Amino acid sequence: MGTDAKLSKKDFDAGVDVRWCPGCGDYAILSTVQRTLASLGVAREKQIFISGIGCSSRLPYYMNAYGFHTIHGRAAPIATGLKLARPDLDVWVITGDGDSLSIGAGHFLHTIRRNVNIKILLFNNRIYGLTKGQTSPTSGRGTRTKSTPGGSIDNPFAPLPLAIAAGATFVARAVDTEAKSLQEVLMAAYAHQGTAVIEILQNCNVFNDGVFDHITGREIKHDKQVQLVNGKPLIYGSDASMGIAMDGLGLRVGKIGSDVQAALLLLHDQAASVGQAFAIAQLEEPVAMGVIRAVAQPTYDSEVTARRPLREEDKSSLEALLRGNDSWSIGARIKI
Amino acid sequence: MGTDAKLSKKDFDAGVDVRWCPGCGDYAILSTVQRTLASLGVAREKQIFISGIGCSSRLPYYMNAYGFHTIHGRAAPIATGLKLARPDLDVWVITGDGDSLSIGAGHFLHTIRRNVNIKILLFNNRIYGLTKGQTSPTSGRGTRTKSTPGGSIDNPFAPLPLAIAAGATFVARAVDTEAKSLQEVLMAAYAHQGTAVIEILQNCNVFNDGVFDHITGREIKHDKQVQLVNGKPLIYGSDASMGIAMDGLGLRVGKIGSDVQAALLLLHDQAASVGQAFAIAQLEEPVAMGVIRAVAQPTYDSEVTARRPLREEDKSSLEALLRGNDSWSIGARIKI
Amino acid sequence: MSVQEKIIEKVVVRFAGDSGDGMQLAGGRFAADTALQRCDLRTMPDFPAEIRAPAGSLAGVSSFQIHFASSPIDTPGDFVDVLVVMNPAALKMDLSSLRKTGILIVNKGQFTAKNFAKAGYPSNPLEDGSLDAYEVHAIDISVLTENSIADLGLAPRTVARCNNFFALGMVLWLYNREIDVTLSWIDSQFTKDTTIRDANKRCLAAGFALGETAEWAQTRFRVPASHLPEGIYRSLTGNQALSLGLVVAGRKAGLDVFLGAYPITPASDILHTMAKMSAAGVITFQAEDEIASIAAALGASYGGALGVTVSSGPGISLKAEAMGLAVMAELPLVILNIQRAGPSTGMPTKTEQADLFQALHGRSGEAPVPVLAAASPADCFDTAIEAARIAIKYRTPVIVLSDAFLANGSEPWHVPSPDHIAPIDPHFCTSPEGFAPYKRDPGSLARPWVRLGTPGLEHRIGGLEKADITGEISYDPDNHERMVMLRAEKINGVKREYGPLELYGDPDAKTLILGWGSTRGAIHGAVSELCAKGTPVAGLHVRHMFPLHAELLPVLNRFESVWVPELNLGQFGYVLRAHGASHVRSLCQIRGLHFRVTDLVQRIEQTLREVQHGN
Amino acid sequence: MSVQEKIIEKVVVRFAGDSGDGMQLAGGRFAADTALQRCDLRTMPDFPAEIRAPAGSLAGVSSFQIHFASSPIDTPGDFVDVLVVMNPAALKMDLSSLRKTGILIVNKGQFTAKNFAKAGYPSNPLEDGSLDAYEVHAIDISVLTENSIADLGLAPRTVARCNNFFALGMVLWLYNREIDVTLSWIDSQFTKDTTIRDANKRCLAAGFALGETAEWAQTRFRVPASHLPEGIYRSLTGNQALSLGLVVAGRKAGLDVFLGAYPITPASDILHTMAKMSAAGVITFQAEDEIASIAAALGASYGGALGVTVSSGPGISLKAEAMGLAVMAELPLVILNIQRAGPSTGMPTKTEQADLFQALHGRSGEAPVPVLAAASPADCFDTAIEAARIAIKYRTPVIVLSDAFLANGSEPWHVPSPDHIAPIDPHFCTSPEGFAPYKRDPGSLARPWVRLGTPGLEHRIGGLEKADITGEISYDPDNHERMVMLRAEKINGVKREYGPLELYGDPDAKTLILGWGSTRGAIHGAVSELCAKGTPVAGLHVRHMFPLHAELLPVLNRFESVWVPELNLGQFGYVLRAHGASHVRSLCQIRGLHFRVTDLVQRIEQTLREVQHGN
Ligand SMILES: Cc1ncc(C[n+]2csc(CCOP(=O)(O)OP(=O)(O)O)c2C)c(N)n1
Ligand SMILES: Cc1ncc(C[n+]2csc(CCOP(=O)(O)OP(=O)(O)O)c2C)c(N)n1
Ligand code: SF4
Ligand code: SF4
Ligand SMILES: [Mg+2]
Ligand SMILES: [Mg+2]
Repeated sequence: MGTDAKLSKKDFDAGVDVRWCPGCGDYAILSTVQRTLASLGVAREKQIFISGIGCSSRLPYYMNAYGFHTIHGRAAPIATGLKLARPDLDVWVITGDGDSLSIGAGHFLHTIRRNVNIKILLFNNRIYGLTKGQTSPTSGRGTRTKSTPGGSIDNPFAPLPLAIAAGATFVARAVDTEAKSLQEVLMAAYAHQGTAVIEILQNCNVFNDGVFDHITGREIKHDKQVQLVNGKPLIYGSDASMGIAMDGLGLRVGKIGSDVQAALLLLHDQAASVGQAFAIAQLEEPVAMGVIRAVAQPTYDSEVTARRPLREEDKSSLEALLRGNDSWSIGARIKI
Repeated sequence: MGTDAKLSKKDFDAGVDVRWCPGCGDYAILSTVQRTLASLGVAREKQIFISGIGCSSRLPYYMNAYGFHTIHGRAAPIATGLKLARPDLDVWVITGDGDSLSIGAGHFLHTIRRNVNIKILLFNNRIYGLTKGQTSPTSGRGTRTKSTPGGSIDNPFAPLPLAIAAGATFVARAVDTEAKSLQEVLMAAYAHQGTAVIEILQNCNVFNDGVFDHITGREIKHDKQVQLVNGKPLIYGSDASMGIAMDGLGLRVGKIGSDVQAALLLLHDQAASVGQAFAIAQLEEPVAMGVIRAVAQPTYDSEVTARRPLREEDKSSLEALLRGNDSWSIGARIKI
Repeated sequence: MSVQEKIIEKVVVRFAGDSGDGMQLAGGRFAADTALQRCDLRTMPDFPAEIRAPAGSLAGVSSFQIHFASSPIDTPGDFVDVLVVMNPAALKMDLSSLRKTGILIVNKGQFTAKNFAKAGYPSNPLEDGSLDAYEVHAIDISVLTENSIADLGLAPRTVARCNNFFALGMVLWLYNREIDVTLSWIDSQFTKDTTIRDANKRCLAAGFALGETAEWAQTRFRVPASHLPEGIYRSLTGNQALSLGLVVAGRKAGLDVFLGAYPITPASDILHTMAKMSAAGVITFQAEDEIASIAAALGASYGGALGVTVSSGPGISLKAEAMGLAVMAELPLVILNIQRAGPSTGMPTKTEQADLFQALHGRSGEAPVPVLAAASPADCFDTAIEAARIAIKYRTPVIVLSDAFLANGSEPWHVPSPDHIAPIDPHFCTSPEGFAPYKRDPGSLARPWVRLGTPGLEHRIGGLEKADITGEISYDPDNHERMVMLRAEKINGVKREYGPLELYGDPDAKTLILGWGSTRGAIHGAVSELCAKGTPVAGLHVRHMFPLHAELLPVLNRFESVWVPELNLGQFGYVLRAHGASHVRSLCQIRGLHFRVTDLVQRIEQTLREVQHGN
Repeated sequence: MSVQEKIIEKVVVRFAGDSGDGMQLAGGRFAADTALQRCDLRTMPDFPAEIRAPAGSLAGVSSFQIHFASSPIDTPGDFVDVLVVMNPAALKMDLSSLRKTGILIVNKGQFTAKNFAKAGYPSNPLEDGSLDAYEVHAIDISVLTENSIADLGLAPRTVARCNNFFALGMVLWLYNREIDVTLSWIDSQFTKDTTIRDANKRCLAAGFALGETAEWAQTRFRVPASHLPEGIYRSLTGNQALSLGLVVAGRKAGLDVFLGAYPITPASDILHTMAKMSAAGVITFQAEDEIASIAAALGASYGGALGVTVSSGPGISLKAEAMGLAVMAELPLVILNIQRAGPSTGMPTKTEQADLFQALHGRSGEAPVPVLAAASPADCFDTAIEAARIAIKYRTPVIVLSDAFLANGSEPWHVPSPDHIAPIDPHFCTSPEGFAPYKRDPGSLARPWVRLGTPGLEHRIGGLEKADITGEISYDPDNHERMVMLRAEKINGVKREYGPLELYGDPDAKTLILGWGSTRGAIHGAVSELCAKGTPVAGLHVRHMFPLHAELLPVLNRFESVWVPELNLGQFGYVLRAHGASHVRSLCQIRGLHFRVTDLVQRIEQTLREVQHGN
């Protein structure tokens, strides 16, 4: 299968039974991922999906591509090794909030700081789905689950600000069922050279149903989300009457004209300072959607590759390697 | 030993041979820690030092207090368990940049987000000392070590911005040999309720000698550091001519009067927004020293404690527990 | 009235349906009612693998089996006498467990073309003669349920959720029970939505009434009460029993119990259960991973609490390094491994005993750790207490092996009086006089345990080799050898705590069937059956996997053959041979399922024949 | 001239001093010169524990031992003939290794009151008669060094750093060498600072000249060349040899070699060595921890490279879960464990063989993995290649056991011609025809390995149990049992790759001394000595710890007694008994040190006596 053939979503469908709960947000994500790959027209055999463990991490089984469903929390380093050994492949990491932010938090952040050219799709449902509903590191305080019958006392991680603090070169956010914007974000991530972190707000209708309703609900979403467009001011609201401006080292959100001045609205800049990206990623109302940050930096894999002989004939001679610098010969001195 | 007796540094000296390399910055830190405890007048038997593995992690052996030199990267969760079980004790974590930011990165950040009331002293020498000099997660790009003969291609972590992004309620920075300011920071950390993260710039004179000279050098330190004082403007320089002001969502550094206006200098506020703390923690020239952030938030251990019967007699009856809600008796029905 | 009543001694019933069909609930309530009949019983739930598969699919089938009897029983039963299936997928998955001529109750309402397709049936199995060997009762439970509550105005989805109570009513009728107990249970549970409460009650009654009116079965059965000793009973799963045991141990030792855990199937329920016990003084900590969870538990133990951690195979692997530290630090710690089928992620909901090797040997260096294995759900309680007792007395991590079969299975448990459980003395060192961190008790070889905060006993410990007595860091070769030996000897001494070994079956037989862990019931059943059939074999059950009971090898050597049925490739057999019992041989099964007594009987008979014919 | 010359067959020299004294360098150069004399040799560096202790302290002593001879030798030597000590602490630590009447060269300049205190000497050992048993040469090396280079204007610290070259000069003189080789080596090394270069050269010459002028010793020795086969040689440590072996294996297979590592003593040097090999196509990745390092290696293997990871005991524990995944995914992976003394952090710089259990059994579930153990520094090369060959052919993780003794010790290595090393066929599956991810090769039972990026072969794998052939997720009991068996059978089949077993010593003896791993040299030495003394014993060395050689048990059963000297509490003995060789018994030592041949000889003789007297 070359990259030329016209591809459809179905070309990326592995054709096996999908085993998520009916109504799970993962279905919508799967379908958008398949559609995105088709529209990118990429070669199927070059797409590699690496996942950890969790409901989300089942996704690779459903992709007609290469896939490896690995162990809990370790998808990022497995993907790193793969990408370093095989820079010619496109490597996607599929992970959940537990997988990448609990057991896998260290790997997640180290991968980001190295800027390995892999795409991390973080399905954030703020719960451990697969183990039937315990708090995850993104669950809000007070969340009652089987493991926290009295309500959780943990403060949640905010995945994207954390990624930015770790040096992320690309971070974005999208909603499971908003296929169009999710696809846009995926395309931007694919185009980016370096680690791309995409937080996808995903509804687990069995163990955490409606946890994002206050953000994604059909009626309110325009008032609770701001869609980021590079170079455009941060305006939102069903009537576009709300805006976001700088306020000290943070952001002020309010009615344009009264709370914030139209002229002072912040223009979105994906390559702005870390501070700006951090502030936007942190917004809780409205929540920023789309590409928050995208900056060009050398990738880890490209630097590894640059130091390697890539053709067989450029590799140093085995003979010289075996002899080293300190060999001698019985018979005559060769070199000392 | 009660808290009343007048204590001296020597009271906290375990009196065993100290085994760091001659000239190592760890000596100065040890001495300041001992002096600080003495001046705090705390009960020796309530001071518990938990460390991971690394040169820095040897410190507990030298403290006349309780100490546990554990395994690489896991001091923070060990300290967490200890503090939850024994909220009456003062728990100190001694760790290195490798210990807490490489293998222990996940634990470090999770401890911070929970705001467990422990004090983390992070000895940052930007190298693995104990294993004889490999890059650590804080080593700069290009650092040549045994493991990176061609120069490191990893982007370093900035420990304090990362801690802030994880929700840290207290972060501070100090220099190994600056006993006075280190002591001030340690006292503030001790007073703080919650996880305190103190980054101590520490010179490893054997494997990374002088890595902080450009910040801590005697001649230049006033020009390369800004000492934070709560409520006071950010002014620095040997002649106090330099200042720091807000600039968009970041900071501008420059000559007061010409580059930055005196009136607009940022006033340091330990309880300012996360954005402000993040920006200050990120400063590279000058580097911010002292307490960057200190905000009051419920601690994890206090919330755990609040849910527990603390007196033996308040605990639910064992008999009732064993019977549960669904027992029956052979003889007569008791309860179904 | 043509319905007959028949007294029977034991019976196995299984409810099977889609995950959404509430089979666990129906089975659980039937078990509760059975317990009140004072029957002995064992249950075995079987959940679908990990996630909720689409309704009607094979992967989504959930079942609950209960074996009950008027005499003592060992297992949840090999073959099912009465199988209730709520859809074709359940029939497909569970039919093989139904004994020939067994009763099959089918919810005909779900036997639709769509569901046949999902279950992979080419045609309707109710009509193609494939079920002729069974007593089939095909009843449209779906429609009957609908009819019973049509007037309540519930959504069709909610109506369907009542099917299970209808089926439960039918089975209660079949076993000659009353429905009052279940009705009041429904009252107590569904307090929020009274419509749903009423719907469930009506369906239960309707299912029961169906027997009275339609007389769908020719015979009703009655299983008389068994002769359980007087006392208070409750039904307990292995995971509940471990939790309770640990809490009791903590209280008996005057120690807080600290559980560090990270969720994993089939161990998570221990976290869930203990999280509800904070009123009893338990602290639970859901850590960021398995390493942090054992680390936190060890930190708690260091502080003077009883640290406990729990996981399943892959998570236990991650704890190995910290266990090594606990060995070196000589601190109490209880590690629960609720085994599942491996390797790697394996089959997370299925049972296996293949982590014995890991428990015994899965650490670096010479790091001996006592290992106990629980034999039944209720035995988990005693095992947990014994593990804590050893951990505290010997200042050592102790591993407890349970498995998915015990974790979720239940049996009636004679609730002990807390007063009858011996106290545990943590024996904290409190006086600086003569104190040294590694000065051992001459009897147990345990080192002193200091409650942090005790003035005058400040000291430092760590993972580096320590000098004998002083506990200082030491690289001295002689000291290292001495310390390695001392640690080994200390753990070896744990065996002095064990009670006597108890042979059963025919102790004079030439062949010994040796079991360990969760297979006790099945092996006991097989040995009894063989003896009853005139094939003399002896039985022996091992709880103490390490160190071995001092009498074990002498006992084994008294037999010509020793066979170890185990759910792995022969791990305990290997261990016993290594310890010198070279005639031990394993009878292995590794199917993610528990032994069936019948299979074991056959295997043993066959092996006996082989041995007699010398091959 | 009164200096005598004496020809001797073998000698053991040790340089000992403070960490700052450059003993490793002096020893290393002496070894290099010795190699050029074509002697057979073994070296054994001994570093201080972990951190640089204060100058002059016992903890700061660093030493380098070299055994060289005109005949083949096995070990770095039991007892030292010539001991050079640069300060009192070195004397205190190392004197016990010097044989009575041995030569002791002492840097008198450091024998000061302050240094006696640091070393814990109440009085000057040079003056209290305690050294009377030795031939003591107390020379003020410090002052002589100073005098030699006084005119260069170097700082006192820098001057002191030249002491080692002075001492080296003395020893070169003592063994009748020239200094030209070392002088040109100095030229090649100290190119940046010519003053230091010159200082070192002058001190070397001055130390050498001291013999000529002061005639401090009565006798000079000459060890003639040994009869090593013709060819090119180099001196190689075990860590270097493992690195080279893996690179060669990769090239022979046409695969990139990817090393995922996290620093840990004594394994870090493998990362350091391979990091310098990027020109040879090696990728090294210093990961954030051990788990990430094995994960990355597995990811590389998944992509079609040869994934390698390395650590020591505690770090290997952390890799267990990922190894289980590799077992399930059936991908090649080489795992190097450079063992150190445990448990836990233990004694990181000391040697031990106590991770065998962990290698064999330290994973959850039934997860068999081939385990090889290297026998000598040079043998590490062959072992690495064999491990890679097995990993690639059988699509399996393979564990290689080395240890601190091999890691840092060196011996002359006859450099092979790359052409004489057999190629390895990775046998990638390239054609969609008949492809199924778990369709096995009927011979090796290996599954297909697909180089990612191959069109038409897209497929998914993972850690859940897989259906035979298709590799789809399966919870089927029969399938699970089949897959567990297939994996076991595949690994068991690896034994068909092994060469024949080779008995040495007296093959007709009643007693077999069986060794494994790094103790080969000492055991070989002991067996030879016993045979020479008229005590017939046979010797056998095992590289393949799992699966065992098909002939091993039959061979063991030919002997009345089989004794396994091992640096642990008897792990391989346990394993052999478990496999049916019930007469195997271990001779254990667990002191962080290697066996001495003399100790072994005594132990074996004593055990023979015990057996003869039946106790
Ligand atoms: C080592 C290990 N620990 C624990 C588990 C159990 N486990 C499986 S998935 C999971 C968490 C899943 O949460 P998340 O990553 O948020 O995924 P989701 O199911 O919500 O998509 C856990 C704890 C495991 N499989 N392996
Ligand atoms: C599990 C494990 N992995 C690796 C090591 C080896 N190790 C010991 S300390 C260390 C890093 C030390 O670096 P850092 O924390 O920065 O401490 P420093 O020595 O610089 O103070 C490493 C990798 C170990 N002891 N345990
Ligand atoms: S448990 Fe939640 S996340 Fe998992 S499949 Fe079901 S709905 Fe989706
Ligand atoms: S190696 Fe570096 S950090 Fe360690 S003791 Fe020596 S100087 Fe200090
Ligand atoms: Mg989740
Ligand atoms: Mg460091």
